[in-house]
Amino acid sequence: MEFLVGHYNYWVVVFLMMLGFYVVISRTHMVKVLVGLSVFQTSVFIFYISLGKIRGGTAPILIDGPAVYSNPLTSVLILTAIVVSIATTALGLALVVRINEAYGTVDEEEIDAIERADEAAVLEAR
Amino acid sequence: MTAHLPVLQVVIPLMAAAVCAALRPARVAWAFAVLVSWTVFVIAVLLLREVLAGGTISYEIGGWAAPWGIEYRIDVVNAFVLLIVSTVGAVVLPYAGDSVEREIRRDQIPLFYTAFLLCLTGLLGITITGDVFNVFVFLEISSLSTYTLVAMGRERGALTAAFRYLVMGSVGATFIVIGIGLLYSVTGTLNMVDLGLRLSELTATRTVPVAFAFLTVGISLKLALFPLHLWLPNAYAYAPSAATAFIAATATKVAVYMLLRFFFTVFGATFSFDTMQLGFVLLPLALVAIFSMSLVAIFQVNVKRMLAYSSLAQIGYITLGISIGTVTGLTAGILHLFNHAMMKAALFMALGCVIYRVGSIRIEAFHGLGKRMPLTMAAFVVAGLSLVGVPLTVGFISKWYLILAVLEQGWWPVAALVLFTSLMALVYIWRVVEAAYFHPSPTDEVAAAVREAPLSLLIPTWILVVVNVYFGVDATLTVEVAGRAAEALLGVPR
Amino acid sequence: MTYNIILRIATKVLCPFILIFALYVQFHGDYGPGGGFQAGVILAAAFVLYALVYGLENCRRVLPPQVVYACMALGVLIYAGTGVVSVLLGADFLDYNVLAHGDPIHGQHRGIFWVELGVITTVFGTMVSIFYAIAGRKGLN
Amino acid sequence: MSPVTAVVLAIVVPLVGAVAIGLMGEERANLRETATLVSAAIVFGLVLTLTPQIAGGARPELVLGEPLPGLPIAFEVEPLGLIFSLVASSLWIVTSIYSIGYMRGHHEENQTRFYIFFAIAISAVMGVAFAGNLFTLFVFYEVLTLSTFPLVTHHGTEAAKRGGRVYLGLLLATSIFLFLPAVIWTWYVAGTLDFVPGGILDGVLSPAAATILLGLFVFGIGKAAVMPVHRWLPAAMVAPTPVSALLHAVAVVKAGVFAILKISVYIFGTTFLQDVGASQIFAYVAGATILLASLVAFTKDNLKARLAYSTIGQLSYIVLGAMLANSYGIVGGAMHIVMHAFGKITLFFGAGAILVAAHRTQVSQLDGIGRMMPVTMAAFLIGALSITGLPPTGGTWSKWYLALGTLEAGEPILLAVLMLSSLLNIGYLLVIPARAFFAPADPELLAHPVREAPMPILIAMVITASVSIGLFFFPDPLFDLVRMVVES
Repeated sequence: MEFLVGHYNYWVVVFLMMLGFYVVISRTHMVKVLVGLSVFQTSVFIFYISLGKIRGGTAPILIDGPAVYSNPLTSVLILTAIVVSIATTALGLALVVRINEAYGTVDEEEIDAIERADEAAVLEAR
Repeated sequence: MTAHLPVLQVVIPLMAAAVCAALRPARVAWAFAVLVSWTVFVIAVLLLREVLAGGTISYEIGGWAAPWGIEYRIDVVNAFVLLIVSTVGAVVLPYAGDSVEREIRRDQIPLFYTAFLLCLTGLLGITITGDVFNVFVFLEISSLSTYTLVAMGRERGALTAAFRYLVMGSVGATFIVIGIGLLYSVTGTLNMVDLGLRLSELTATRTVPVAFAFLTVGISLKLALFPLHLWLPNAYAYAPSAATAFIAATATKVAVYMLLRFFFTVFGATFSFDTMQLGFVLLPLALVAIFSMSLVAIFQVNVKRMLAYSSLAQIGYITLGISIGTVTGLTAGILHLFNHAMMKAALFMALGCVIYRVGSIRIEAFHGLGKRMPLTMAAFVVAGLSLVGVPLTVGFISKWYLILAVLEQGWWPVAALVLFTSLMALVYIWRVVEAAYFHPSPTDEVAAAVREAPLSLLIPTWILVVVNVYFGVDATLTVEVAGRAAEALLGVPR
Repeated sequence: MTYNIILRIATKVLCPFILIFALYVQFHGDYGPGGGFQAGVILAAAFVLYALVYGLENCRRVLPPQVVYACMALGVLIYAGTGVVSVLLGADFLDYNVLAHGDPIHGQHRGIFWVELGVITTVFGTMVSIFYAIAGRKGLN
Repeated sequence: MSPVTAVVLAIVVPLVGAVAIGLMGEERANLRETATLVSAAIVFGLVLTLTPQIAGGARPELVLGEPLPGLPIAFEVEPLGLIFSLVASSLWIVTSIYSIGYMRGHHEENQTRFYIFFAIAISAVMGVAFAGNLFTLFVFYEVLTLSTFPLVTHHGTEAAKRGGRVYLGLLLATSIFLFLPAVIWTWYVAGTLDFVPGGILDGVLSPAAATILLGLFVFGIGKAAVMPVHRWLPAAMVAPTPVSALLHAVAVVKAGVFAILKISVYIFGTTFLQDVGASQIFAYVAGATILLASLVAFTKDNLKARLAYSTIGQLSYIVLGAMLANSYGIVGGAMHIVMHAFGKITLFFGAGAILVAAHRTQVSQLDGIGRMMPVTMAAFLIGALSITGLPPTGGTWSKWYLALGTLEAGEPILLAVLMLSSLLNIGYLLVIPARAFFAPADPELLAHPVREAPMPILIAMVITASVSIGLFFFPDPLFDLVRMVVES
């Protein structure tokens, strides 16, 4: 029980991570894949931040007298990672928009079908 | 100023990328990017010289001392990789000028160079930094710009290829972050050397093997190691020629470098190879990659995709060298890092010439090109022979060391497989050669108009071909550097 | 939303405050929670809100895309430029101590100020340009 | 001129010649042919200047560069290499003369390309001949394979493509798959690849390992065409006749057997081979190849194909000599390189002459043709005699020593093989000129009489045929050189 409750932050992280990862690999709709990817990445952010958090610790700002600080570094790192994640999601969405314009669909299986038809047409033409 | 070379190596292309976005017309942006790539190349050469003469260089960003601040740390290993990346950049960018104009919409061209320079920044950054989180940041810079480059390809397939690459790449990068986080949680440091010291004292913790596993899988995804390679063939096939030449020659190489860094500097060879038995994981994967990807390459009709599969096989050779875990094995791996970068860049650039004139890279498009584009096809043949591993080319040097390393272990069947797959490389290269030299040209007007590619494309291609031959005839430098790099990684005193 | 008067007025009232808040977050970043990332996003939010209510065209007139793109590049240049200046002054890259002559603490302040300025510029530019790029496509409006 | 300079020039001059040929191009065909002949003459002259020095015991050495640390591209001239280079360079002149007649008479396309790659191939042959270590030999061996590929596929037809594929595939496959590992293995156990009299492997290899390694070499050197890696040779018959002459008499196949001789003498060392008995099994393989190739040659009606199988058999004579690993065997093998070169090139020249003048390719079409082409068929007869090993031709001597070699090794079976094979040679080779002169003429031939081949072709044939006869009467200089190999 101690194991389960004491590491509850890990359970949250693992649950979100698996959830996101499952969506990434199981969905064919591209937007859903991106959603899954975001959840997957977010789980890592929580993981990092919970690493640095000390129960009862304050923000690491200089005050008089001794104090318990949470580790600020993990938050700083994750700030960077969040920016990266936003950039990835944005780029992904931009690609999805253009894919929609090019193929008329954002479903990977349908796109594969279109590609196969194209290839067959090329072979036919020869 | 020489003291600041390490940071300039990264900052110059970074700032240049920002400037490049604002430059119009496209030609100006191109000229600027070329200038930058040459500067970067010169810096890499100076750094390598300095490292060879004076040993490891350490540079502290912001004046914060090493374990706390971000440190740029350059030893023989990454100086060599820096040289590989910047050489390819310096050769491909001049080539890009004409090639890109043919393949990318005019108003997007400055953006192309911006993405290109950002990619260069990211790859150089991954290589130069001594801080594991910094590795992730630069990794994402290079990956995001690579996705953009791939998406700029002419066909709509480029978009799906880029999207899939993005998803796979992000998953890989996230795995790497998880691994780094776990390492940080047990050691409280992000500096590679510091991590290496502290991890060597930690033995009985479950976190370290988990971190090792996450990092291995994450990097293998970026490396396109079988069976995590599915994103690569389409990404290479659909990207614009100049981008393919650059990415194929550098991106996976830098991923290999990351693998080396984490296995040997951070975790240490003892942990990686004795505790985690890495060799037994990598070796079968590498062998399967070498064989199956060579086999798949033989049956491709799209020559660019064929070379992409061949790249996957070549990555197998590199990981094979690493998985042996001896000095000779690592030397072979690192040597092939350089050699494969040179031959693949040359091959993809030759393909770019064909796209420029013919517009297609399906195997039928090569019919009769031996006569119409003699110099391009000659470049393709020489670089292709290098890929096969014919003597007097760099490919032979790689094969020689790889087989030597395998024989040292007494693994006869592996040596046989390596040799057999060289023959498979011969088969797929020869399909193109036969199409070019023995099939008559099509007689329609389009084909009749095909001429030799312009000099602006041919000269950079041939520079790489000459490099292929030069370092095949006199490999003293590359072998020496690769050998020293291997010794440095394994901590063998010299 | 052209005729929704409450939203229009509310936006008109809110936008200046959002802008001010962004600047507060930016400049208070030296002393308390805050900084360029957050400020940049808040700044961008003001324009996104404006565009949502008053239409993309009006927003583009206020904030032309070229300016947005320039911001993205400019911010990177400011950031890296700060580092280059410290190199030129003889210290390591991004070593702020030398930025104010002989006064390291003051130098740190200056360094952080410029770096954060670079960050807000880029983040703002990026956010708005993502919005422009995706919102401005044909067939989506 | 210092001998070292001569060595370098012998390799470089053909390359320079290739460039010059390329510059002349199709438009200035006469100048182009002059360039070929001049560079051929220069190379032969250079090799000739080396001859007295080598015979006097000098061994000029030269290091060109170090592709891999400890593995230089190095040259060292010794008698065996000198013999090979003499044969190759002298026959390059003759083949060039012949090619001019053949290519023009046959109105071939892409003649410039032909002469360029011909010159490059000769340069590679010189590299093989003068190689100072196994690595250098391997490198030039591969260059030779690649540079002759465009010659084999010269016609560019579907058949040429197929032949070329087999040619390149088999030669590269064996060299990469067997030869290269053998080289690396040698380097791994011996720590050197230098050619040292007495060998470098003594004491570092067990008998079983030595046998395997020797096997890798014998079959890895595909150019020696030991069965079952002989298939490339008939496949390469699609090439124009001068190429066949070059490939089957001089450059390619001789590079193969030369490499095997060199390896057995300077890498393994004959003493080591005899002590561990590693080579005996391959002597039998060579013997089997001799017999089988002769039998297959019987079944071939196509003249060039018959000659190809004859070549396979004759090459195995040389391999057999090397594998006997005693002084008679080595002497016989080395001499047979020369004898077979002149004999076989005469035969191929003859085949080409018949093709150019009479447009005939099958043996069965040649009845009575000797009366219309007397010079050609006379030369053919001399070539056939030399290959069979009958006086008054040079082939007599090499077969004589080979037979002595089998006796010394105590291998009566192999002696029987040699004798039987000579009988078979008479059956499939000598029968051709015999029928050409004495059989009643083909009715079609009477209806459309043919004339002698063009003059350059005849000149070339007469030269090579007379050398074959000359070698019977004056074998001493050659014998002295060969003896140095054995005694060193």
